[in-house]
Amino acid sequence: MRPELKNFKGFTLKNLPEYEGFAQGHRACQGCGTVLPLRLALKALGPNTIAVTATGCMEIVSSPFPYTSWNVPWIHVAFENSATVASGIEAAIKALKRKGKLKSKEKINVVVFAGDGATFDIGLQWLSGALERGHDFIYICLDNEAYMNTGVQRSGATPFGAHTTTSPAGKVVKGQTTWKKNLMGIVVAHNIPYAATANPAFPIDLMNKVKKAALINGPAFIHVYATCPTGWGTKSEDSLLVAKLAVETRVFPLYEVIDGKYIINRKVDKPKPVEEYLKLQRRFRHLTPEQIAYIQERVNQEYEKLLKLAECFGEPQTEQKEE
Amino acid sequence: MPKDQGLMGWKELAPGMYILEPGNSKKFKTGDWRAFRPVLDKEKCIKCGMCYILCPDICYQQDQDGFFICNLFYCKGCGICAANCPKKAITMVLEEE
Amino acid sequence: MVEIRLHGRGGQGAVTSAELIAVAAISQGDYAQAFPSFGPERRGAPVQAFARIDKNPIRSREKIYEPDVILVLDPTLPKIVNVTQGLKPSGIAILNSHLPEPELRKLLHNFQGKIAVVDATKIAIEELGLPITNTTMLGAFLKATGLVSLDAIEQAITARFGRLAEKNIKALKRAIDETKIY
Amino acid sequence: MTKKVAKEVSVAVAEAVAQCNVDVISAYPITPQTHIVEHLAELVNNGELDAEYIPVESEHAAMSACIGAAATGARTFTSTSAQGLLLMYENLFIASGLRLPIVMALVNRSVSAPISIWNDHSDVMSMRDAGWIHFFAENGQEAVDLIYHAYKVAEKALLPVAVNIDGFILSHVVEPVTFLDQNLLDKYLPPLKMKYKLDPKNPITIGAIGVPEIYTEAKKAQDEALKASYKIILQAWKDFEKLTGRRYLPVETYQMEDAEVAIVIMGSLAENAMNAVDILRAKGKKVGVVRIRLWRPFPTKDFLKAIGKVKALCVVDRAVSHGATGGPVGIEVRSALYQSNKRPRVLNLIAGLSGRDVTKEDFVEIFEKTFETLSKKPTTPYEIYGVKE
Repeated sequence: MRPELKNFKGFTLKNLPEYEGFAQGHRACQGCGTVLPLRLALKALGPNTIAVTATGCMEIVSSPFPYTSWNVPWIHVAFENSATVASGIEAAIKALKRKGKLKSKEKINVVVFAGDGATFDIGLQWLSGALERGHDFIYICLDNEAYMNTGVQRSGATPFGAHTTTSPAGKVVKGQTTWKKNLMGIVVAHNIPYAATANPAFPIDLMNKVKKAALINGPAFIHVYATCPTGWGTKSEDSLLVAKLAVETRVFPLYEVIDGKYIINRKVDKPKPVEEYLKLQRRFRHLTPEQIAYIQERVNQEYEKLLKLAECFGEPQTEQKEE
Repeated sequence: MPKDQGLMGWKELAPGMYILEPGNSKKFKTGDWRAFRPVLDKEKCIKCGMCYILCPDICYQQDQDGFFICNLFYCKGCGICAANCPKKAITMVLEEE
Repeated sequence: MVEIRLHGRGGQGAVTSAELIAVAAISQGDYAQAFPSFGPERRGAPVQAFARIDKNPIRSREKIYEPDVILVLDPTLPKIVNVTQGLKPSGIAILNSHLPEPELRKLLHNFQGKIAVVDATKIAIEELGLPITNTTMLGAFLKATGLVSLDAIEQAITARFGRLAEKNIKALKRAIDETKIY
Repeated sequence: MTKKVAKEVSVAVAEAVAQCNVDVISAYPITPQTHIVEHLAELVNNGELDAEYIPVESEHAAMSACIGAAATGARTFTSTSAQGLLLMYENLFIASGLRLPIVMALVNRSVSAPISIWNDHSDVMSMRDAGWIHFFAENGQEAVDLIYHAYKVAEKALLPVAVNIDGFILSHVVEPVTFLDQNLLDKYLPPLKMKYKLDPKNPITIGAIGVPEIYTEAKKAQDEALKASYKIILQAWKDFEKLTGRRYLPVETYQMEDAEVAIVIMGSLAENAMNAVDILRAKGKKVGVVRIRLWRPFPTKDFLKAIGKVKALCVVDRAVSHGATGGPVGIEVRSALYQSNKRPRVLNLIAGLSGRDVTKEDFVEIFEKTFETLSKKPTTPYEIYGVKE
């Protein structure tokens, strides 16, 4: 285990911090499953935090002048470069502390919130550079699987078959034709100390992962499955139900990679069929049985791969239970 | 074009249009986005706090008796609390009723 | 103002020579400039570097078209480059060569002005173990022009080369002795 | 005052930056900027400069990191050229819009295509409207001094400053420079103290959305800040003169007292123009040079004063503004003249693109062409000088 995590007990529903880094009155849609993990992450990090946000829904809903929903110092610069803005902040903190110009005994967390477009697509180079340079920061990708802020256009994170406004379910081509980019694979290839997947339907697990990411020295990355009732065509009250099904169908497995070691946090031994997950979302309603079968097959394969990784590069399983 | 659509004079702005007051969006009411309102059945409630932790709009706060109460100034009526309450203690009721 | 053009091959240190001349001149209280021929430098390819020395501040941002001095570091260059192009008739050509004067004048398109010659390649191989002639040729430059003092150039070389300076200064001093002026 | 030393201008710039005790440097290599950032990396790795050097993966990232660091209260530096500047482009507007005192050495180089590494001003002209303060250096000494001034001004005005240094013909020249004594510099340039910055003790929001109800006011405030920087710049130069005796003005003049014809130019090529003035003055011609040192905010009054009573001006631009009514400086000069009663003939030449030499002899010819405009109006709003037909 990383020495930084030695004294970390973990959150439970009983010992949650009262602190909120994100304020009410934000303009996220009803049932937004993207702002929820953002709120939870800030709750886990506490007030000694500086946040950077990429252009996207979370930036828009949190900062229409003169209002801000941020209780922590916050900066938005552009779409693609949040990881590098965070690099600059982290370097500044380091230099200023060393030179005695910044007096702070506690560690200041530097955290990035960026959507899938900002991470998988336009910002991948910036992310790669920041991970490679080893800055001590946390990058949280809130992946709602398309460019929601601009009106639901496809991204490299959009799953196979999904209808978006630029991968429409047409008469000939039925939705997204490519498989979701393996971002975790890319991130893990940078040999960073901590990478994890998380999901707001498992809020305590998510908060614990954010806290671990903050405690560990060096770059940490959390790929958060984030739902979007508006873009996906789900009922707002189903936002977290869909999120839960993503784990239970093995579509989005929960795991950590600590120093290259894979740990599956929730093994799904008896997965539900993916169709159950797909049918709740209007973006998949055009899918043919063949397409659904293909998705099922790929999901099985990907999960098998993950099991193998955990087997080859893992530690004895320590399953966490969500309360 | 109608003149003077500005929110405030340019001299009143902090440099770079920074917002100096943290979390001031809490002055902004989002409760009027709501068509349905969550109603808590205190008989069924076990005070687990699931509604509190899962609310995207940070509406729930614990009262003196330990119940988590929804702040309707902010509640957008998404229904996540009702859908995820382990005891089905929350029901969504049409605002008009 | 004296304008100097250096000819060498990429990697032979022509730019360094130009810089050392400027550094030495400035350290002895003169004004000077040194600059390379601007652009990507490729090892082996013919290159030029430039220097200007004056008693007054220098105000100029153009290449040197009519030099007072040319300093040719490589003996094979006069065959492939017109090294005396633009050289003032009153100017001086400083060459690295073992050839006799008449043959050199032929190579220099019958340049009639002053010529200074030293077999710098031989000296460099003997003193440095390498055919890198930039510091050796500075000895010829000193002898032929007297523009910078031996003391100033020694200091410049020491600052630049550290522990390798001694050998280079030795080669330079030998060149001062062995340079012939016609 | 320290002694005159021989330095390559790029190295001198790096040492001036180090003297300013920067906290964060972030840069990506591009010719002809490289020697500056290489030397800074060396200073950091040798422990001679206590700073974080972020070796980023692109120029866009270089400016992104500077924005993050400056917003956190660090003194920052970057440097670039040409394509690198264009890759940073969107961040240039963000740096000024967010009022961050970043200093950049912009080693001027032509913009592709065709790809070219040599010097002109086409890169900087692309960022003319980005809200930065712009200085243009004539020589190595100015490049060094302007770095000191840049920090002083940036941190007072809360605006980014670009110090423009001609690529190669200035950046790669070894020449004598004098560094300011460190004690004097520390007096001149106090440590950076940002009133507003990213600090958990006082959480602020930087980069909020400028809704239509506020964007106009935000831009007005920014524009006024840039205009107001003029006084800050003059003060910084006055303070510097007191320390060093070296005098800096927004617009410099050479032999302008009785000049009938003048060349207007920015950057180091002004030196060749001055040499041409010497040649022509020896023949009794009343010619002079006006050199614009402060490009943004444009010093209209200083410029109008500098041109005196000339009958004809030749604005020598180092960049093409395709489809416009002149080169960028030419347009600015004509616009400035319109604000006064002065109506000299204006010839606008674009010269010295991509490192093409403009020698003193060329400038003599340019003066002669300008004299011709006294009897015959120029037939085109601008022309490209020295182009082979």
